Amino acid sequence: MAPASTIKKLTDDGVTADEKAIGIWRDSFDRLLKNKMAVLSIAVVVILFFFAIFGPYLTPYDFLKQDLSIRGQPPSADHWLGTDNLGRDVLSRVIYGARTATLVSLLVVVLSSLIGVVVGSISGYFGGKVDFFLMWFTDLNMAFPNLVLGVVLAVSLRPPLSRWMEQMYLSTLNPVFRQSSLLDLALVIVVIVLVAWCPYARLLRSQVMAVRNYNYVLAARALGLPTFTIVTKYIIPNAIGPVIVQMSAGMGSAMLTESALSFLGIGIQPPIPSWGNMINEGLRQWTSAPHLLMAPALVLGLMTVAFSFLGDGLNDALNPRQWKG
Amino acid sequence: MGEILLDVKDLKTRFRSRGSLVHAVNGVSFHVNRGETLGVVGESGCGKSVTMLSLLRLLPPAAQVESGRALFEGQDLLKMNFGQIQKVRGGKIGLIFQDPMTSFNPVLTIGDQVGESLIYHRRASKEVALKRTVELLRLVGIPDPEQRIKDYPHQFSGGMRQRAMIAMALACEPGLIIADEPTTALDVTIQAQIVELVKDLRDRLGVAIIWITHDLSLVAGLADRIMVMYAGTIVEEATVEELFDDPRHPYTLGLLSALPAFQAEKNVRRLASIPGSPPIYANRPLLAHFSCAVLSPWNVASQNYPHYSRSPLEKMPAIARPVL
Amino acid sequence: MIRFILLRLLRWLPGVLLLLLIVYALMFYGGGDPIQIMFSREATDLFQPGNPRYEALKDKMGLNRPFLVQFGDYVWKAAQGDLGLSLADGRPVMESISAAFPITLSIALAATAIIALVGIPLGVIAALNQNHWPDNLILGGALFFWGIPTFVIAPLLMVLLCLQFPILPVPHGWTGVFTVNAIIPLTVAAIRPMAIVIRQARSAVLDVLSEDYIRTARAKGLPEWVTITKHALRPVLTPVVTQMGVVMTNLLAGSLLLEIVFGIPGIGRLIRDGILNNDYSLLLGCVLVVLTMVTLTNLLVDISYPLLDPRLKQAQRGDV
Amino acid sequence: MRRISSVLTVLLIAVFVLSACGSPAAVPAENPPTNAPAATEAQPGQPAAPAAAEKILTIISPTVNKDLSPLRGGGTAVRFLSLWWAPTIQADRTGNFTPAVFASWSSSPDFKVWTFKIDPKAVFSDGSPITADDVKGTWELSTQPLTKHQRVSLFLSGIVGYDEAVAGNATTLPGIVVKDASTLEITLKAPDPVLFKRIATNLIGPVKISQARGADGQEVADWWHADNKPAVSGPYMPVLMDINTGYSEYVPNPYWWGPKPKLDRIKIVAVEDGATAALMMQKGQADINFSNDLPTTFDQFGPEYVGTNESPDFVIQVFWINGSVPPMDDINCRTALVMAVNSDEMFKASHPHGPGVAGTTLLKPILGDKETNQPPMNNPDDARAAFAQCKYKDAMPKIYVAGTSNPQAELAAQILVEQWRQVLGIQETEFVPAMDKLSVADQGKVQVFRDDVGTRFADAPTMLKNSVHSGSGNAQSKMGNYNNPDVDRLIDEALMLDPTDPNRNLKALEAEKLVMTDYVYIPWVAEGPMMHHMPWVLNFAKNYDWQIIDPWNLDLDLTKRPQ
Amino acid sequence: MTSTSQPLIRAVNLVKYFPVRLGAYGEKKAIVHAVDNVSFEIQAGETLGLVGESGCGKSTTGFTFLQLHRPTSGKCYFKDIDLTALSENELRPFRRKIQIIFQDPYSTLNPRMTIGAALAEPILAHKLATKETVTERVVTLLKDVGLSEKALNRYPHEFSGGQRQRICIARALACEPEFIVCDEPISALDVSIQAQIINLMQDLQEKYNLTYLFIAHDLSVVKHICNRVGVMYLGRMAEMGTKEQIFAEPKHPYTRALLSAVPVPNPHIEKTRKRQVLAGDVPSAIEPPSGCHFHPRCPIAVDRCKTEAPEWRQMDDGRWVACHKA
Repeated sequence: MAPASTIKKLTDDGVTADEKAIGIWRDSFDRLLKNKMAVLSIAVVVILFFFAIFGPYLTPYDFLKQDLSIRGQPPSADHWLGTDNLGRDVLSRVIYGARTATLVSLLVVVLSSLIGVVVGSISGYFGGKVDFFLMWFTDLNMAFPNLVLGVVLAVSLRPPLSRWMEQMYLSTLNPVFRQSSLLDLALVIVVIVLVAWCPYARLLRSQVMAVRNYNYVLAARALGLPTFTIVTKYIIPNAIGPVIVQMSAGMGSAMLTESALSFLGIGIQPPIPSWGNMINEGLRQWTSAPHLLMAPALVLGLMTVAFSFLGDGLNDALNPRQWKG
Repeated sequence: MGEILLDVKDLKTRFRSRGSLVHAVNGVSFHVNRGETLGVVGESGCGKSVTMLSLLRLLPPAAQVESGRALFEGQDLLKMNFGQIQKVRGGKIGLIFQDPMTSFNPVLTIGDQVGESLIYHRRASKEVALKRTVELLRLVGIPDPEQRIKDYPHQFSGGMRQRAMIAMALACEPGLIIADEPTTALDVTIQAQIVELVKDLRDRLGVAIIWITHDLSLVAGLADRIMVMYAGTIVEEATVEELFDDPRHPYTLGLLSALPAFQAEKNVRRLASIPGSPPIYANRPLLAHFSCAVLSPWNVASQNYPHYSRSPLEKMPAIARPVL
Repeated sequence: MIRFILLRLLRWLPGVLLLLLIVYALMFYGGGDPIQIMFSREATDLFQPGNPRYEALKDKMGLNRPFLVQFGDYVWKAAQGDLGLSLADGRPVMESISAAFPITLSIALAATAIIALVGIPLGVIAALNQNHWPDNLILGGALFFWGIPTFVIAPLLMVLLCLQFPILPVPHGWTGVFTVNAIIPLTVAAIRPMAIVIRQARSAVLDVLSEDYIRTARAKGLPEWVTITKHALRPVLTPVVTQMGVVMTNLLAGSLLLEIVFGIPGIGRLIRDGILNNDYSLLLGCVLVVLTMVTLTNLLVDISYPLLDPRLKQAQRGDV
Repeated sequence: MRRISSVLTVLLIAVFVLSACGSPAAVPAENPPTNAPAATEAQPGQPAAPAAAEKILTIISPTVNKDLSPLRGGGTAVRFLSLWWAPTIQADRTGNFTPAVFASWSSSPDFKVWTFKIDPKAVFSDGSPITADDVKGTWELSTQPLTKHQRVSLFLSGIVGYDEAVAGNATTLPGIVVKDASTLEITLKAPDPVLFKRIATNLIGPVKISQARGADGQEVADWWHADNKPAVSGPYMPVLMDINTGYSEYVPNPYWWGPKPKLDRIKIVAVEDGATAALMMQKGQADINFSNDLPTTFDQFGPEYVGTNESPDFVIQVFWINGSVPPMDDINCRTALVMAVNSDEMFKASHPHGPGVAGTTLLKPILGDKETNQPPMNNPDDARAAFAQCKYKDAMPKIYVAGTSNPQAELAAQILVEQWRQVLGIQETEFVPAMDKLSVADQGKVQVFRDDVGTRFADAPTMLKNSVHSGSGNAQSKMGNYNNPDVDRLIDEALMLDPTDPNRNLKALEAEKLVMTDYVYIPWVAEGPMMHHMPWVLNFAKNYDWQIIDPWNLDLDLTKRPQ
Repeated sequence: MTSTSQPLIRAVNLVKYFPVRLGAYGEKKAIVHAVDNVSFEIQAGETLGLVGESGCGKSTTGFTFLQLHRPTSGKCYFKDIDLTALSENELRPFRRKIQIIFQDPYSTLNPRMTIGAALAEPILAHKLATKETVTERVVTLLKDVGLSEKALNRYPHEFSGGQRQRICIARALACEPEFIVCDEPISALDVSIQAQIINLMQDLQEKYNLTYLFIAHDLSVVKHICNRVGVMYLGRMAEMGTKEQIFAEPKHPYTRALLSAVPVPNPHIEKTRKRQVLAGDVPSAIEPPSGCHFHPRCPIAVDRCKTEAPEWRQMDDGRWVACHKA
C-alpha cells in the first residue's frame, strides 16, 4: 500500500507535483519503516553492529585477561555479567563475541550471496546444459548436510592452512599470518559459505527463470542490448528481492552455524571468544553458573530472532504479492 | 417480468489501506427484475465487480460496505447475519467468475465442486448431488458428463470450465445469477458459445442475470437493460436499444465511439477516443501509488499530465433515466 | 515413472561419487595417520612411523597403496555392500551403520510425524486468526524457539524436566521412539524445524485463502469449516510436503548436535566419532548413507507431488 | 483430507516398524524388568533375587566402547576390566602386591629367569581351570600387531622373542615356557629385578586361549562378546552387551574363586555428555562415573565425589616440550617458557577440589618430599631475562599445545598460555585437542604436549625410563627425540640394581636433575585416580591402572540413593 | 519506398516446434507445434494483421520472426537478409531495425529503471546518440508518443496502462526501426485507451513510414488498422488477403466462423442475426488433428480434410487460402 507521504505529494494538485521520483527500492524502504517489528529488528541489528565495531574499546576489561582470584563470580557491579571460570569478564567476552559473530555472518552472507547470484543468474539466464550442470552441483551441495560438510572441511582444511600461514609468517614476518584467530575466522567463513551459497543460487535461478521471460527482458533482447547489460540491469535487479530477504535470514543462520561449529570445537578456538564456544563452556556449568550460558545464548537468540523479523519485514516490503488490497 | 428481484440503494463500499480510504463504490443504486438480464459495463476499476461482491459480502478483508441497502426478495442482504447470507450465496444467487481456471479448486474433481452446494443448501446426499451434477453438466452442454465429473479442472478446456462454472451457479436453481466478466478470459469463438448457452439457459430457466463486462458490444445482444459505471458511480442506465441508439452521457458516447467496430461502417481513419485514463483503485499491484490519489474520481480525475486531462467529461452529472 | 526414478538416480550417482572422492581426499590428505588413529592417544609411542609394529600394520591394511587405488578399492567394495573396517575400532562399518541408521531414521520419522501433527495445525490456526492473538502467540513461540540453538535448548529442557520439575528421567542413549527416554530428544529434534513448518503452513494457508477458488467456495454458500477443510487445506499440502521433505532431510543429516547432546547412537554420532577419530572409512560410510537417504527423500517428495496435486499429472514442461 | 490422513498413517506405521528394529535390545537403567528374563537365563545356579532388593550398580562410561576385548590394554573400556577379568598379580591401594591368578613367583639371582605358579583354585566362569597355556597364549596374542594391545610393551617387552612377535613376524614367544599346567618360566633379554611388579595388572590377565585365539594365531573376532559366552576369570561375568550403544550388563560369576560379590548386577551405560552424566548421578540413575569430568561437577558434588585412594601418586601430568622444533631448540626460550609458568595456578584452575597436588618433579610422587630435586622455579623476571636471550624473540614461531583433550587439560593449557602472554607477551599459540588431530606432517611441529607419565609401581628408574630415556616413546615422539646420553646412562645403570639398593634411587635423582636443567617439561599436576562416585557407593577404590580394586567388595547403600 | 515486388519482410515456411515432456514424471516426450509452415510477406509501409484464437501461434510467429525464439526451420528475410542464418552477435545491428511492442504494458518495462534510462539504453547501445545528446532524443521520443518530458525521471509504476504502452512504443521507436511487430498491443488496455493507442500507432506509421505486423485476437481492431489480414488456426495459416477480401467475403470456414462470433455493438442486429457458432474447443497444439487442423470443428469438412492437409495456395483474387473447399 502506498505510504502516506506519497499520497500527499500526489494529491496536492492532482499530479505528482514534486519532481523527485520515487524509486521502487526507496518505496520498499518506506514500506519497511512502516513495519514496527522490522524497525525494532533494525534497531537491534544496528546496536549489534555498533558493539561489533566499537565494543572492544568500550569495555573496561580485556576479554582475555584471566584473574583466578575472581573466577566464576555471579553478575556484580564490577562485572555486569559476572566472570567465567578463568576469571574473565563475561560482558567483555560477549561483546567481543559480537564482533566475531558479526564478522562471520556478514562475510558469509556477502560471499555466499555473491556466489549464489553469479551461479544462479548464469544458470537461470542461459539454461540448458550450463543450468543442468550448475544445478546438479548445487543440489548435490545442498543434499550434503551442512554441518557435516562443515565439520569435515574444518577438520581437514585447518592443518594445512595453519601450516601455510606459519610458513608465510616465517618467510615474511608479516604479523597477519600470525593471527590464528584470523585463520579460524576464515575457515569458519569458508566452511559456512561453501554450504550457504546454494539456497541463494537456487533462489536467484528460479527468480531469473521467471524474470527472464518477462516482456521487458524480451524487449531488451529485441532491442539488441548486450547480454551482460540485460543480466545486470534488467534481470538481477528484479530478481534480487528474495535474495535480500534470504540474506537477512542468512545472517541469523550464519550466526547459528558459527556457534554450532564453535560449540563442536572446530570453529573459533578459545581463548578468542565466540558465542558458540562461550555457550559450550557455559553449558558445562549451567546449574552452578547459569549466567555463563545465558549471556551468550540470549544474545545469540535475540540476534537470530531480530534477523528473522527483519527478513519478514523485508519480505513484506519487497514482495509485490503482498501489496494487494 | 416487472417484479423487482434485487433492489440496491445508495451502496457505498470503501477500501481501507493504511490510514486512507478509497471509495470503490460510491453511492450506487439499481434494481434487477425477475428474469431480466442487466448488463453492467465499465472499464477496469470502475467498481462494477466490487458492487456485486459487496452484495454477497465476498469482499476482501480490506474492503468494507459503508452504507446502503440491498433488498433481495424483500430481505436486506447487507444486514443479514452470516448464516443467512450463506443461504443466499449459491442458494438464491449464483456467481460466475471471470477466470474459470483459478476459480475452480485445482485439487478437487469437477464432480466434487459443481454439485457441492446442493449438499449444504438442499441437504442432498452425496449420490444425489453427484447425479444432479451430471444433469447440470449435460444441461450446459458438456459431453459425456458421467465420465467428466471424475476429471480435475485442469483437464477441462477453458470453455468447458466456464460451462462447468455456469452449471455450478445453476446447481440450486437460483433466481439470480451474477456473471462477473465470464467470457473475458475466453477466445472469441468460445465466447460466442458461452453467450449462446447463457441466452438459451436464461430463456429456458427464467433466471435473472447480472452480466458484468467491459465490452459494450457483448451485452448488446444479451441484456435487456444496461448500466454504465464509471469510477464507482452509475453514469447512465437505459434499455439496451436506448443506450446504443441514443447515448446520453458523454462517457457512454465516448465508450461507444472508441469501439473500432462501432465506426467500421463509417470507415473513419481515426478513432474517437476518451483522453486520459480512467481512475483506477488498487487493482494493479504496481499502481498502488495512484490508487489512493483518486479518492473521488470526478474531482481529481485529472491525475495525469495536464494535456491529458479529462476535461470534456468533468463536472458532468450522472444522468439517470427513468426505470422502465 | 520408472524412467523418472532412474533418471533421478543417474543424476545423483556421479554426484555421490564426487562427494565421496572429495571427502576421501580431504580425510586422506588432511586427516591424521590412520594407524595412529587406530590407537587412542594413550600409547601412541608404539605406533610412530618407523616403528616395526607400525609399518607391519600399515602394510597389512593396504595403506601404502596410492590414493586412487585405495579409493577405487573402497568404491568397488562399497558397491558390493562392504564399507570396509572402521579405522578406530576395527569393526565393519556396515555393522555400525546398520545399527545406527534405524535409530536416526526413526528419530527423523517420529520428529517429522510430531512436526506434521503439531506444526501444521498450529500453522493453520495461526493463518485463520491472522494478526489476532492466537496468530501472534503461535508465531512468537515459533520464532522464540527458532532463535535458540539445539545445543542450548537440549540441556535446558533436561534440567527443567528432570531436575527442576522432576517428571522425566534423564534421557541418555536410545531406547526406542515410544519410551519415556525419547520424549526430550524428540521434542528437541522437532521444536526448531517445527517453527519453520508453522510459518510455512501459515503462509501457505494465507496464500490459498486469497485464491479465487476460495471465493468461489464462499460464493457457493458453503459452511466456513467446509471451505477451510475441503477447499483450503488440500492445496496447502504441496508446499507443506516440500517443506516436510526439507525437514526430513535435515533431520536425517543434521541430527549431529542432537545425537551428541543426548548420546544417541545414531548416524550423527557415528559421523562425530568418524571426525574425532579421523576414521574416514566410517565417515565415508556415513556420508554415503546420509546422501542416499537425502536422495531418496527428495525422490519421494518429487514422486509425491503429482499425488498431492492432480494438476501435475498432466504437467507439461520444457525439455531440458 | 483422506490423503492427509493416509500419509500420516503411513508415517506412523513407519515409525512403529522402525522403532521396533531401531531400539536396541538393551534397555538401560530405569526399567530392569524388561530384560530380566534374558539375564536370568544367562546365570546358571544363581536364583534371581526379587527385584526390590536387587542391588544394581550403574556405571557411566564416558565413551561408547565398541571393543571390550581385555587384550586392548587401553581406552576407557579397560577401566572396568577388573570386574570380569582377574589380574595376574593384584596391586592393592597401598602399593603392595598380593597373589591373584599367580599364587607365587620367584626369580633367578641375576633376575633374568622368572617362575610363576598359578593358583590351583583359579577357574574360568565355565568351570575350567586357568592353565599356564592360557597365560602363555594370552601374552603371545597380546603382542601381535593385529591385536592392537596398546600397553603390551610396558609389561612384556623384556621377554625373549618379544621384538619378533610385536613386529608380526612371530606368533609365539620363546621366552615363555610352560613347565606344567600351573607353572610358567619366563626368560628375559636383560635382568629385571621388578618383573613381578611390572606384570601385576589386569591388562594382560589370562583369557581362555582356546576361545580367544584362532587357528591362525590371531584373535578371534568378538570372542569376548556376551553373546559368545566368554569364559571370564573375574568376579562378574557379562550377560548382555550392546556395543553400538555402549551398554553392557554383568552378573556375579558363579565359579568365581574369591570372596562372594556383593552386587546383584552391574550395568555400564555410555553417557558422553558430562552434564547429562552429572544429572543422572544426581538423580540416582547412575552411581559411578568412569569418567567424563566437568570441573563444575566437582563444584556440585564436592571433594567427596572426586575422592581418591590414599595410594601414592605415581602419575604426574606434564606439558612436555619438544626441543627439536623452533623456538624450543633454543634453551633460553625453553627456560623462559618454563619459568614463566606457575604450576600452582594451573593446578588450582583445573583441580579446584583436588585431588592430588600441583605437579613438581617427575620423581617426587614416588620418592616423597625427603629425597627430591627442587622443581623448576616460577620466576617471571628470570623468565623475561631468559627470553631476552632467545634468538626467536622477534620472530616467534607459533606454539602448538597438543593434548588438551579434556576440560581440565584445556583449562590448564589456557592458564599456561595466558601466563606466557602476560609474562612474555607471547600471543602465538594454538591448541590441538588430540594429538592425532594433526596430520603426519604437522606432528613434528608441535612444541608442547600435554600428557601423563607415570609408573605402575613405585620405582624411580622405571618412571624415568618410560618418560625421558631416549629409547622411550615419550622422548621420541613428544620430546622430539630427546637424548641426553648422561641421563640414559644413569637410568640404564639404575634399572639393573636391586630394588633395595639405595643407589637405584640416587642415580635416578641424578638423572632427573640433568633433565630439569634441560627445561623440557612443565609440570602441572600429580594426581591419584579420581573416583567420581556418589556417596552411596561403598568400598570403591581404583589403582594406578584405573582398575577397581577388589571389585567383589563393591557395594551399594540403597537407602541413601534417591529413588 | 520499395517496390511491391520487393517486400521488406518475408517469412518462408516458418516452423517452430517446442519439445516438451508430458505427465507427472515427464515420462512422455511431445512436441508443441506452435508454428507450422507459415509464410507471409509484408511490403514497406504496410500493416499485416495476424488474427487467431489464443494458442494459435500468432505471437510465436512474431517472436520467431524477430529471432527471439530461433525457428525450427524456415527462413526470415529482412530486406533479403536471412536473419535465421545470423548468430546472436551478428543479429544485433539488425535488432534495431525490427522492433516489438508487447501485449502487457505492465510487464514490459523494467520496474527498476526510470523511463529516461529505459529509453536511452537502446539509443546508446546502438550508438545512435552520444551521452550528451541522448536526453534530447529521448524527449523527442516522448513527445512523439504524447508524453511530457516530466516522465524522464519517473518509474514505470507511476504510469497508467495506456501511458506505459505509449512508453513502450517510444522505446520501440528509439532505435529508429523500420519494422515493428505489435504483439496484441491493445488487448490489455481498457476500451477508451485502446482507441488512443491505435490512433497513436497510426500517426507514427505515417510519420516514420513504419511497417507493422499487427497481432491481435480482436477482429474489429484488425479491420480498422490493417491493410492485409492473415488468419491463423492451430499453428497454420488459414487464410490471408486484403482487409476487404477477408472481412467482406471470407473463403475459409474458420474465418467465417470467427467473423460471425464477433459481437456487434448494435442491439438490433445482434438480437436478430443468426450466428454461426463453432462447436467444441481448439484442439491441443501438442497432438494437432490429422489432415486439416480445423476439420473436427469445420461445418463443411469432408473425408479428404481428415487425411490431407490443404495446400496453402493463392486464389485468383490474390488472396491465399488453405482449404480444400475454398
